[in-house]
Amino acid sequence: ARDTGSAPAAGGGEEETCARNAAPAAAGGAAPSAAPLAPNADASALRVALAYDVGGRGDQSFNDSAAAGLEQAISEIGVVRENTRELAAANGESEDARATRLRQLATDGFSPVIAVGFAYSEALTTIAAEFPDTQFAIIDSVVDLPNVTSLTFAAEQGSFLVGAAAALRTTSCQIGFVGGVEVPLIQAFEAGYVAGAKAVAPDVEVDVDYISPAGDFSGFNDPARGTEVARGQLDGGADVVYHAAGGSGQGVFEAVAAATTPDAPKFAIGVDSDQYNTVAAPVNEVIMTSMLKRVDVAVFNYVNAVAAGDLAVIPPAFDLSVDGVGYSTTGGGVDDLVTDLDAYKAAIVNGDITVPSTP
Amino acid sequence: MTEYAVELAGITKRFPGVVANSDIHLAVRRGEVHALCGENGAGKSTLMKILYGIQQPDEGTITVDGEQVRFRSPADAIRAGIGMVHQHFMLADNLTVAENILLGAEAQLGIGAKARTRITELARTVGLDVRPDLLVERLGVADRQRVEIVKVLYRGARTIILDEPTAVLVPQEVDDLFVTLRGMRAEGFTFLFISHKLDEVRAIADAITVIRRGTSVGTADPRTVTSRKLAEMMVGSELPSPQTGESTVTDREVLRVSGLALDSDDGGRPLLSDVDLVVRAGEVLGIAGVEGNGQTELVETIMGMRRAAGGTITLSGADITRAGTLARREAGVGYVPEDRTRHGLLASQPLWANRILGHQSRPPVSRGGLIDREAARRDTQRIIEEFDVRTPGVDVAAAALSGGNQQKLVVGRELSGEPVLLIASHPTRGVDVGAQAGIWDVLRRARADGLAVLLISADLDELIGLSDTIKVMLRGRLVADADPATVTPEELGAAMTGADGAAA
Amino acid sequence: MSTATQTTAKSASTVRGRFSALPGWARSAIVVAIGVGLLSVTATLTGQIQLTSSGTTQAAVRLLLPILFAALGGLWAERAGVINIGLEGMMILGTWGAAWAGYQWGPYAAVVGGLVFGALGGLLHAVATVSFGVNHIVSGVAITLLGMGVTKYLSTLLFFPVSQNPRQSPRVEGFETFSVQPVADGLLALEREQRVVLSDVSGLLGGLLSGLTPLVVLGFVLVPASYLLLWRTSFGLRLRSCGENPVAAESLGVQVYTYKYVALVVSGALAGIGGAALTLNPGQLGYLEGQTGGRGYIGLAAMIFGNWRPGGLLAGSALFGYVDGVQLRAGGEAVHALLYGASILAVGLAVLWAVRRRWQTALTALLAGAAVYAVYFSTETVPREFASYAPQIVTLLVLAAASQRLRPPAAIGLEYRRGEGD
Amino acid sequence: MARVRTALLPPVLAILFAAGLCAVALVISGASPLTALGAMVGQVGQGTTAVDIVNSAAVYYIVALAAAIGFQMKLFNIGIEGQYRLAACVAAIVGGALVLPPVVHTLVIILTGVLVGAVWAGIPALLKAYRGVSEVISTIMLNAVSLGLIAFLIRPDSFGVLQGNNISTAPIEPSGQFPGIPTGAGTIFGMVFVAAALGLGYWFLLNRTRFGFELRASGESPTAATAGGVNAKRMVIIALVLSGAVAGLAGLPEVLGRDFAYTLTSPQGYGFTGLAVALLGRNNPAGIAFGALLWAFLDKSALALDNVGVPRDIVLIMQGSVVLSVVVAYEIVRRYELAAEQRRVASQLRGPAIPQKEPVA
Ligand SMILES: Nc1ncnc2c1ncn2[C@@H]1O[C@H](COP(=O)(O)OP(=O)(O)OP(=O)(O)O)[C@@H](O)[C@H]1O
Ligand SMILES: Nc1ncnc2c1ncn2[C@@H]1O[C@H](COP(=O)(O)OP(=O)(O)OP(=O)(O)O)[C@@H](O)[C@H]1O
Ligand SMILES: [Mg+2]
Ligand SMILES: [Mg+2]
Repeated sequence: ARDTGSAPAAGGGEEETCARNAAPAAAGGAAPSAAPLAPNADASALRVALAYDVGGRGDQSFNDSAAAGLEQAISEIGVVRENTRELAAANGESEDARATRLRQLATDGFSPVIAVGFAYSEALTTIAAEFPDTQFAIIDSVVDLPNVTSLTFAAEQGSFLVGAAAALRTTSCQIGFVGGVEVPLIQAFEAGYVAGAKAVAPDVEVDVDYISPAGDFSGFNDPARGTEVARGQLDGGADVVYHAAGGSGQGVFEAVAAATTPDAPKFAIGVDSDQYNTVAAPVNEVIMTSMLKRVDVAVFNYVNAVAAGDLAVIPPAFDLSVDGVGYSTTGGGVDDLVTDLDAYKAAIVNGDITVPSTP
Repeated sequence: MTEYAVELAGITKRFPGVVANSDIHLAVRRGEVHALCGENGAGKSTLMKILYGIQQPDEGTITVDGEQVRFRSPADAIRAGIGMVHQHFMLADNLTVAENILLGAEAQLGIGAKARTRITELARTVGLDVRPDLLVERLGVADRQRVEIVKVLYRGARTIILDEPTAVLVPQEVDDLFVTLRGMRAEGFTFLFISHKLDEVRAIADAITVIRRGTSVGTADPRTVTSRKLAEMMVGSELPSPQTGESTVTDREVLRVSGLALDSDDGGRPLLSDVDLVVRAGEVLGIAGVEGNGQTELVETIMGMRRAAGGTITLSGADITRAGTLARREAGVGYVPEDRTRHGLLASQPLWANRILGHQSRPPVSRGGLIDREAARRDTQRIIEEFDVRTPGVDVAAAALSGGNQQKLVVGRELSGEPVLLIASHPTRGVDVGAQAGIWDVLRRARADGLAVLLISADLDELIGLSDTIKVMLRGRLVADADPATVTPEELGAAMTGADGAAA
Repeated sequence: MSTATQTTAKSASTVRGRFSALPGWARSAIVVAIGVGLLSVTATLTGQIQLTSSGTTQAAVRLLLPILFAALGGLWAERAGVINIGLEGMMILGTWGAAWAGYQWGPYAAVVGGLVFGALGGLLHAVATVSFGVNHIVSGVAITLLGMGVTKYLSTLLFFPVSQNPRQSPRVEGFETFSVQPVADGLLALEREQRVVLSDVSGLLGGLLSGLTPLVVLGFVLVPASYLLLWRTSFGLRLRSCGENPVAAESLGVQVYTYKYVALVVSGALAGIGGAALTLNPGQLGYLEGQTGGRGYIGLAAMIFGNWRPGGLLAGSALFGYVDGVQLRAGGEAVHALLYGASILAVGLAVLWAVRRRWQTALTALLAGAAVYAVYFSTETVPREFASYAPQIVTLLVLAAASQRLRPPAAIGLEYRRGEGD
Repeated sequence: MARVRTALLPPVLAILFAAGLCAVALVISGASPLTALGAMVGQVGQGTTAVDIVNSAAVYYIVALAAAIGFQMKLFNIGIEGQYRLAACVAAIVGGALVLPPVVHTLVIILTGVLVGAVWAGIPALLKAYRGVSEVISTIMLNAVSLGLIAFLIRPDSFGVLQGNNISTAPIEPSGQFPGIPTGAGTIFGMVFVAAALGLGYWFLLNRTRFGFELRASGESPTAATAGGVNAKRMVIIALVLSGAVAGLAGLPEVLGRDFAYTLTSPQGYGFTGLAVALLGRNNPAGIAFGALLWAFLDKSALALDNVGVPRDIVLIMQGSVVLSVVVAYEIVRRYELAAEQRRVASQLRGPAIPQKEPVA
């Protein structure tokens, strides 16, 4: 016989209703829609290079998002494809490999050179000093040098919104968070998510689990274990699961898809890019929204700013106010929540709510 | 049907550097026990391996029951009705008796109940009385031998090669074996029988072929030939014998073992219990015993390779019971192990490195924790000259030497550094006649110089010939003393099996 | 010179008596029953229901499956006398082969693809170790390196155009799951009733009978099948004889080289199916670079843990999968509860040994139990950093306590050359 | 002369064979092997690559020596990975916490690394000697456990310091750093010379000391070594602990010469490289040096392959096939030499067939 569905929630009792706070009354009712940082410039003379983190283009995560920014620059501001280069890091590689990669790009005359990922910070500190005439940017880290632009994200703010969405959606008053590796970067996602959920429903229970501890990066790359963590949360009664687990996220989606039934639907929340679009059907049906970390926006704006010769437009952090983070609506999973979410967004943007970035 | 069960003609087999068989002729009549005699390394086993299909001859033909055959593998030989009991047991310890027997012959009766019944039947004919599902590692030597014979019988062999089946048996067990063989001969089985014990050969064989240096030098009639004549055919000259000459025993105690006990690893019967013995300077103390009765363990306990459960060992008055092997060696114990490849040599290392083994903490080869390669080379050269080790130099790997020369090197090394006690375990096992005489000579000289020797040997003639005193070991105890001047090998054998009532 | 027979084993089992007089299946049943009872009691007393939930059992099954296949692969190789540390590499090859075949022709093809690719790795190991006498570990390390390189290379070549990702295959279709009805539903219903112990037992068993896939069934069938094949047929006898005493085997007409080749190809194939199990894992459904994450080595460890026997390696993989499942699903608190179970077990063993008058062992067990309980009592939870590696720690501890009774095949790792025996 | 030939011929053949294999793979994938080779060789002259190769080779040399010490006794210390990482982490913590005069500070850090490596390797050593646990399994398990331990130690509420999105240990003051040699293109780690000295020490220990003799004897034949007075248990423990102690140094060139802290992104995977390089160098110090350089060259110049559109993974295939073909080549040569030696011995002792009881295995 076929399985009719998932194992029953061991949590037992029928849905206790979750007391929910009203959404903050936003000044204008709707969130301010961010204007472009600067008008499009002509970037056809630029030679742009990207040094990806492990995974590189095609990782359906933030490397891909960075690539999308480059694509946008190619199509909108005239960057010539032949004048771009993309290199990717290998697993567990040493500092000097990262430095060599950046040096290669700088030596070959690329400027700007964009280092995708905080792992490049040490290497970039060295190389940027070696090539003072080259423009560099680094994502997810701060390097204090005149020719380096730091592109950081307020991931906690975006996570706050999807946390709020989860708390609004849950019927069991229990939601989950699956982190890939317990590093500060991912902990910011956790912190924002929990804060968002609690802001909506103070009683909501948030299961927080990580696949592997700091230093063991296998947690970003082990869907088989990711799926078990998510199943554990679902079996324990959670009905919305947010992942920040890189490649292991696939396992989370599969777990949610396997657990969902017409009368007891379960939901997943994607991360970094709009995963409703990148995850294969039919599994993507369970993705109610994705926390967007607009690396593409950052990359595009940065390239544009370099072309315009005005780096001052780059904000200290890409946050909600510039749409550097946000949430996706593809698939219509949060259509009914948009009003509330936008109210929270507005409250964050105008400073009524401050989102913590550590758990 | 021809009269010959097996005929080998013009067999030649070359190994790198060695011609093991050259133009050998051998004809075995059906229903006879045909003995094959020859000194170590004469090429007997090689010839038998060729007959059994393990090795292929370079030249020559094999004829079985009048038909010329070519054996590509043992499977072919088995199909032609030939079976072989090897010089070294070919048993897997961790498989059961039944599995060992059935291996390779599963096609006959399967591996189920039918096969078991057949095994039990065959076991009875050779006097094997153990459960078929017992692990072979639990069997004694004689039973292992029987398992080997059952293995051959199970395959329906009519011609059976027995390569030195008696080497590890005591006289009584040899007699039992011969009873079995005679019975089977009467049923029409043919045997090829190899042994170095010429009396045995004369007792059981119907015909003898002698091999020397790889060629067949002739046949002999066991009813008329004497052992001495046979030996001369084998060696081409007169046979040396182990004789001690006058006693050199002093009253200075070198080794005293009292109340020595050793537990077995698996909590079974103790391996040694209550062993007392004394060896004096200038004395050779011989230990007789069937293999597996604790001689190996005794030696290894005295060497410190096993930890005694009780009792004391004193060397020249100093208690060494708790000392490690190296400390004992430093205190003047030399050790010629029974298995030189396993315990005596580093096969792939050069001779000079082998000279260092066991002496790594002592001059001349080592000083202050550092190895002195030059000194080691020089001293190895000395051993080579003194002990007539035949080698092209000190830099060749030990594995490249022949067994006898390896053994001489080991003996030479163990007599270096002025030992006070030499423990010699089967010092001439697997050594050809010439080397044997050389080693006996060395032992005799060392004894005359006041060395105390503890000698273990399965060769009772050697034991009787060399020892000043003999003790008999049975089931981990010293059960009897014998005077080498008067005792016969048969009496010794009886004591070794407990047949004389000594093992009460 | 027969090197094989010289390795005498000393560790004959000393614990005998009525228990060991029982047939193997009965002994396993008793051990399993004790384990289930122990976990049920622990779950009840500590309130950690995840220890015995059906979900945990299913997680354990999914997690143990790749390890189990790898361990079976290790069994086949090592019973034929060849150390196979290349299992990891063969498994990697298997993940790739499974994904490649799977995305084109479906899950059954995926299994075959994994099998074939793994078998190729096994074949290479055979050529190196059997024909060229290369040190088994060297060859294993090289095969693992090659496995990583070849799959990366092939992925770039063949997956990238489809998935736009050189490190990942397109999604493959997985197996449908099924359950043994109506038993499974009955047990799950009982589990839901939350009755003391009873629900725990039914949770553990119910989990085993539901959420099955053909691959799970294959894995569990291969355990007894390997036993029957290796211990109850003449083929198995011959194969094992190559691991115990190849010289003797050869002298009885066994084609030792052939059997070693067969064993290694099967070994690689099994490891490859293990790779397929990862590819077809419901959470994964595809190839992902580095997805094996050392599971091949874990499989090897499970096999040694299981004393080179099918039942034992199942126990080893199950232990690993179960503890991993527990810690992934329920985190440090559940691992903490396992400490409680461990102290009960230690006390139980102490009593057992005291009855047998093995006073020293009993005392050691008692002290260990007390120490574990002290840790349990004085802490609230196991830090996540250690809980994550609970499976490894548990395996290590169990080995440290029990490994002296292990008995490897006598001729394992030894170089064997045709016609050079004596 | 013949000795040099038999030592050098196999690796050369093997490298050629492996290169050929990779060339075929490249051609299949539509890339030109010559372009790839040109890019890799050309890369050496670029930027700091030459210095990076030397620096990495030093690290590989150290891990490979650690592996080789085990191999001498047929012990497989798979745990080098965990040993060097844990050692580097703890040494960095200690180094960051202490304020000491220059040379002393560095020495304390190095000794800490050695000690931690030794202690961590001591666990499988004791388990092997007293409980008979295969070191292969126990070290595999301990590698995982060491990850957890490092994660625990480096937690911001233990000894870690948040550095943006990275976590690292407290930075080591200049007094604790190991000064390097600046060149026009990068700085050569000072610890490169420590690695070389280790190689000399390894050679001396193995070939000239009693301990080395006992180690090799135990590896060649445990039974003969025991009969020769070598304490097998002790040798197992010493060999593994020594291997761990050397492994404990492997992370330090980078910590003391470049990063001055241990971070989440500190490199991993040297343990496996160490095994492969030791196998490649056949446990001989000169051979290992050669293997380490080759490995480092392949690793570092592989970065250039991206620029010419050749899959970088070809280097992994090259590394795997080199290891395998080197040992196969040595095996073939060894067999040939052994037979030749037997022939030579026999012909020098002409006369009747030399009685040679034991066939040479
Ligand atoms: N630290 C070192 N770094 C590089 N090469 C070394 C080092 N120490 C020794 N060597 C070289 O290693 C090789 C081996 O030395 P040597 O010839 O003394 O070894 P051996 O005793 O014959 O041992 P083996 O048989 O193991 O080679 C020699 O070529 C020597 O010059
Ligand atoms: N596989 C082999 N490779 C090289 N030489 C061998 C091989 N087998 C045997 N020999 C050599 O061939 C010669 C004959 O050996 P064989 O074993 O036949 O002697 P044997 O007469 O049986 O001696 P023993 O009485 O000691 O058993 C010896 O010199 C031996 O070293
Ligand atoms: Mg949880
Ligand atoms: Mg012989």
